[in-house]
Amino acid sequence: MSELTMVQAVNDGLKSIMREDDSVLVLGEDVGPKGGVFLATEGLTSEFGEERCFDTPLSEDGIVGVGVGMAMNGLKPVCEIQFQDFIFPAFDQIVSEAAKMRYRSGGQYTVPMVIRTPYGGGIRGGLYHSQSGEAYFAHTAGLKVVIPSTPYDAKGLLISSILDPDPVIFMEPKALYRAFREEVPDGVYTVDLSKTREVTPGDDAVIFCYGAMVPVATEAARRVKESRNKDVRVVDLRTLMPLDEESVLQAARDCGRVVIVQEAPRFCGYGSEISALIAEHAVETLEAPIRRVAGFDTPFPNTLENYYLPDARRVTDAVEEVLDF
Amino acid sequence: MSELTMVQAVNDGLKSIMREDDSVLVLGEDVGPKGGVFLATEGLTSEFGEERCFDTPLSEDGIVGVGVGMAMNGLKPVCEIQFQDFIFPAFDQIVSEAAKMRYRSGGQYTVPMVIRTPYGGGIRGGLYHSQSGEAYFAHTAGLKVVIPSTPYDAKGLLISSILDPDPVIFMEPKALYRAFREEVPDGVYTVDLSKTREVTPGDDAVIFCYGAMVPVATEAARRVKESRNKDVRVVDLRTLMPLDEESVLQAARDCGRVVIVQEAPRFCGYGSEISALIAEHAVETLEAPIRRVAGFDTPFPNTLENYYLPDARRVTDAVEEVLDF
Amino acid sequence: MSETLQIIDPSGKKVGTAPRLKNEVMVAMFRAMVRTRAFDDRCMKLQRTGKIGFSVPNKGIEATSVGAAAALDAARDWIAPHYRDFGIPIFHGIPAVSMMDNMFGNIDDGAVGRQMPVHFSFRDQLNYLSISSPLGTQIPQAVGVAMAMQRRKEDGVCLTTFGDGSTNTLGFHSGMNFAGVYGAPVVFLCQNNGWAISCPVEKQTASEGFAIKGEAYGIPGVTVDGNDVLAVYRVVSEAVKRARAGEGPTLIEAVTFRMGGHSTSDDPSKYVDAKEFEAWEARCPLKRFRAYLLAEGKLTEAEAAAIEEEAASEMMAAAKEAEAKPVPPLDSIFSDVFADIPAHLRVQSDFAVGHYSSRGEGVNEKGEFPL
Amino acid sequence: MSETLQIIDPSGKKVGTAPRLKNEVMVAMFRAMVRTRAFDDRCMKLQRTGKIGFSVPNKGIEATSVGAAAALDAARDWIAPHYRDFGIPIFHGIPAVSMMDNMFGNIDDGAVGRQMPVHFSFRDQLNYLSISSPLGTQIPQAVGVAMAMQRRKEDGVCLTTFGDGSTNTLGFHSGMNFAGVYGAPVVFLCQNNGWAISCPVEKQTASEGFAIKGEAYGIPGVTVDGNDVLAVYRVVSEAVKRARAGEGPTLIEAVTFRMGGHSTSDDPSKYVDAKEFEAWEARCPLKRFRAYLLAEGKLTEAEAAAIEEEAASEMMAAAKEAEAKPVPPLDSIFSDVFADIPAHLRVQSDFAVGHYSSRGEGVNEKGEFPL
Ligand SMILES: Cc1ncc(C[n+]2csc(CCOP(=O)(O)OP(=O)(O)O)c2C)c(N)n1
Ligand SMILES: Cc1ncc(C[n+]2csc(CCOP(=O)(O)OP(=O)(O)O)c2C)c(N)n1
Ligand SMILES: [Mg+2]
Ligand SMILES: [Mg+2]
Repeated sequence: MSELTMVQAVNDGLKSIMREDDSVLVLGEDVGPKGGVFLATEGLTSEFGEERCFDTPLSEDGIVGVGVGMAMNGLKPVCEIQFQDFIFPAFDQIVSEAAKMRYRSGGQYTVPMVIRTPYGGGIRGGLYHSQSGEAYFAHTAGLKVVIPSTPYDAKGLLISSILDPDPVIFMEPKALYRAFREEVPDGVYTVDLSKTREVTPGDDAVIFCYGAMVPVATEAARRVKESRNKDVRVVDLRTLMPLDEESVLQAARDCGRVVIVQEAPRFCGYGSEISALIAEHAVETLEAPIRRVAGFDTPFPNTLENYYLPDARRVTDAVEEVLDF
Repeated sequence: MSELTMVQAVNDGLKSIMREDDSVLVLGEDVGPKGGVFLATEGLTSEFGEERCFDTPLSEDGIVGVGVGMAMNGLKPVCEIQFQDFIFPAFDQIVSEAAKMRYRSGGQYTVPMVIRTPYGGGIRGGLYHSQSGEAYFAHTAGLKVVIPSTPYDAKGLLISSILDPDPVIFMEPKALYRAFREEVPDGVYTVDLSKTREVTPGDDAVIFCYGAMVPVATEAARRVKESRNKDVRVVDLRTLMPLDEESVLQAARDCGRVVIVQEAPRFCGYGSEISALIAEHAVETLEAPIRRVAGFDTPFPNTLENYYLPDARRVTDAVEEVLDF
Repeated sequence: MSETLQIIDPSGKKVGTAPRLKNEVMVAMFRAMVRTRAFDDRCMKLQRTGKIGFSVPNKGIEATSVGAAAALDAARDWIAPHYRDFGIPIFHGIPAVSMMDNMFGNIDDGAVGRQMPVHFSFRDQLNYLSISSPLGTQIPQAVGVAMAMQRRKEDGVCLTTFGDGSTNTLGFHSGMNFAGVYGAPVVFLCQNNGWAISCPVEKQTASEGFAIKGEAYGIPGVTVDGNDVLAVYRVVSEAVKRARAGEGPTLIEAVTFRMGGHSTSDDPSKYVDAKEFEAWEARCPLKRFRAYLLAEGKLTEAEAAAIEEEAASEMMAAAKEAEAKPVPPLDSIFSDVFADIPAHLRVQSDFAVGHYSSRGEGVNEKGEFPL
Repeated sequence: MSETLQIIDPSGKKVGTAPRLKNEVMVAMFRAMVRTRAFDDRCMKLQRTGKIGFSVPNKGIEATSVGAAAALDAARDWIAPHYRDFGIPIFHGIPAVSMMDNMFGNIDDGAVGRQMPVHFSFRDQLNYLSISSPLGTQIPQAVGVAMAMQRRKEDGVCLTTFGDGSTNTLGFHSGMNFAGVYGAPVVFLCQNNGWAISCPVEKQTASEGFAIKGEAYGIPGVTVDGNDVLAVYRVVSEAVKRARAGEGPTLIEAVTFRMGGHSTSDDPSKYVDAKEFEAWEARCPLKRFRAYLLAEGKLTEAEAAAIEEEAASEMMAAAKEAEAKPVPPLDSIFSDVFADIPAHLRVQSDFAVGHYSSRGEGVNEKGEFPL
């Protein structure tokens, strides 16, 4: 057990599994001696050697394409894309290849690969160091999409993702990398994919969220308890695809009032699917409109980033709205 | 006036605007002497010369990247991507560049460009000649997304898109390219973007759809009139972004029962946004769950494509369900 | 432009030093070329008669495919193939019916009827990666496959094939560069068949041929007569030898010609001059190798004729057999998306099976593939 | 590897034929280099004192940027820039305060505070495209800009600059190939500064330098001492001349060194040997050109010193002025997504303005940029 930040937990997760499984290796830009721009891969090259953690040329298409090939031939590559904003040159390898390989080969070839990438706002990164693209991947059949919100989950979900037989897009909320510390077990442990986590109990309303919006939603729930004396359940989705749809619907039925929070732009965002699921399968239990609190439908600004990102106040207002409806 | 198929109307639209506006030019793979694999650009090189309609090397990134540069320097490029399935190598130029150029330069540089691409099923194209990726683009702030469903709209919307000051992803439902003919005016005319089209009137239920699903939905409405004697309104969204949200909400309020149809996989698809909009702004007027009829959450199959694609029967069942709720 | 290696000239005369090959191997190569042509002919007929939806003419590429295939050891080597390469699985003993299963997309198709025809994938007899429609994606994958063997200190090699047009894809640029940097045991084989659908090579790139593109990645480039099966065999064997010895990748340009349309949906008369076809017909890889084998006394006219007849009837029989097989089951739409079928796909699968077995009416007619 | 053109050696001695340049032009080039260094120094100080969030050290690149800039005609030429290129706008008379506006992301920033620092874009005085973080995307755009001029029979040229690492992006591959095929009037200038963040060039590619990569696209490649402003001026001028004359594109590799971290968030001591910095300090582009100008009698010590002092105080004043300006208005989040603000953004804008003007509490603290 040790007290780790999320980025330390990611680093510990990589080391722990690499010690037990020789087939796991890490590749990406600056992941070697520098240890990655956020230090998530610090110490890997010195411990495991260049063969198992190495810097690549500046080509996301190459990182993922080579990773797909390695995965088809017995390795478990963990590709790092330095910022999620820079994943698009690899979009073809991800969407056309990694996602469809098992399907198009009738299971003859499979891609047990993880693509780790920091996403989201909070570091004054402007248009290209702040984006949240989870909806692109969740809409692509054949990909799993995982987003942790705590150090404990980050390590356990990452190891589960590495051991998973299918490609996983593992998105790390960079705003939480060093936001707080938490007790994290030593060595290998897993956290099941496709299970949501109840952060706070309650049945007056439910907030669905993930990643960096989890602490924001939790703070909002606390404020609503104060302002309205209502118990708001906060659900951390954790695995966006395959989503545990039943637990989402159950929470909506239990509470009858729903707010969904995401950093990404609202339109066609991941939250739209959560809303649509409820409107299709639990609409009769709703006591209020389903409110979405999301990034605005614009590119991500820089100077005004904190007016773009949903915060506890915006979420609190939305929850009070559905409660007062 | 002449009776044209949709692909002929696209061809006529390109010729008509190119005759009036020298700054319009066409580039893409096989768009020259061959006239494009669907013949949408037939005769352009012979009428306008290689300077204004030319074959490019096999690089979607190059087609779009060069198009962005031309658009920033006074031209109005119309890029053809041979199949929407092959647009992903250009995803970075589309999402990172074309979509964000005006924003990140404070309007100093703009990208009046159209990317035409055939999408959707119906030709036994299997995994990679059948996809419907509209949600990827509609979620990307800075892009307009247009999908016609008739020859008349195809020509008018294409010309409006070419004259639009911002980048437009113009997705052509290949299943409708030669499905039927319609009277199409000669020369230049426009159909406004961001306006939905009421295909059939009715206020017992509404079906929201676009592209190749419009005739499917229309046939379903006809069947429901027979089976239930109910009047089902069919709304062709036509411009997916910027969407005329008000007219969507009004139709939902008028009818109280909603079905959304798309070929694309259900999860995080475009239809999810339509459902979420209604659940957020018109939920109190709903008399039934919002049903989505969509492609399954799998890659696109080949032999069994007709069991994957929504058809009139699947849509009819869904409409009857919401009517009987 | 590095000059082009040729061992047998178009008339079948030996003009270079032939690689040392056992007679039975040379005959096996000839047989594979003949069977490749026969498989191609059969598929064209099946498409014309509407029994399959699509095929990709392989006429003209037989020497390049078979010469390269013969240089590989199926037991340890891997192939990341282009779609225009029937000769590779055929040489390595993939049964014609397994390939026909894919052309028909039936229940025994390795792709379970999910892919279009000519999108093969094989695993048991041959490490032959699943063919993808998006071009060039197999190239960095080949490098990854090779780097995995490199890390395990195996001496396997990965051959990747692609067309001239495909050299402009992302995958060519990233795959070649990674292979150069890591010295991966990969052989890059560019089939320069003159065209990318309707785009001629001179509109595809301004470089002096394709072998020279290796310079940009520190990878040696070689040009070979792609219609000369022995020349192709030799350059690929040498590249494989280098790769096995840990001496790194090689880029090979095989100069050949697409003796037909891009696909069954394409009409080349719109853009290819008929004279070009005539000129290249005279360089036919089969006639050439046949003449050589007869001249060298490796094969008699009667034996050659027998091989040709067998091949034709073999492919007809294979087509009949594949055609008779049922389509994949409806629930195959939902398997292989993930290793396990998640809850939401289970629901969709149950719906589909229930819906389509209960509904009275059938499903729409199928469309036609334009390219 | 084509040998490297040098005109002034590190000591300032003339070792090649200098281009014919008026004195005032050479002095203007020197002044631009000095101001570039001063702008860079000031930005580093602003970042260290927490007044701006981020900067990209330009120390060492001054000769490459200014030498290239001086070869262009701002009236007709275009620039598709790399982010490490302060010298280009500075040489062409963009006011330092306009650049500082971007470093602070204030209301006068050309990017309206939407981009990170060092992401300039200028239009009125200079066709200087908006800098993008995603690498290499400017390269095919430069080709499109050039092809537009080609079609209008204008004689303008587009210069695009990028780093050594950026040669592995999609954009380099597609842009170079299109330029070769269409003979577009583009000058490709690769700043080989030895590193891509922590990745040294030998891990970036196995090719013999970067100029040779032109071979893959039929584009001539030239290598030049990137710390020799006159040599850079000459090769870029020649490339511009060729392009104007319709003779097509050129790839230039400028060999230089990144005299610091990748950015203010990077610590190079982790991966760059201190000796390398010493070795390159001895080849400092400013010292070199200064010594040359003094030796040639184009400039006196006193004049040089005056230029250096002016530059320092100019940049301090520019920073003060930019710092004093307000941030962009809240509703600037919603403009420039499209030419007109669509209904849904109007709604979001009204909400934001209402919400943030009414709410009592402020907004969260800002985070820190790691790279
Ligand atoms: C990324 C991508 N873009 C476009 C296409 C459409 N397409 C299919 S084959 C082809 C031409 C390929 O030419 P080449 O690489 O020379 O192979 P050949 O067909 O000549 O064997 C094109 C453009 C595709 N399959 N993938
Ligand atoms: C597509 C993409 N991938 C990764 C990054 C992150 N990144 C920013 S700068 C940089 C290194 C660039 O090296 P080089 O092209 O040599 O330019 P230099 O910084 O040396 O001037 C990287 C990897 C990016 N900006 N874009
Ligand atoms: Mg070809
Ligand atoms: Mg560099």
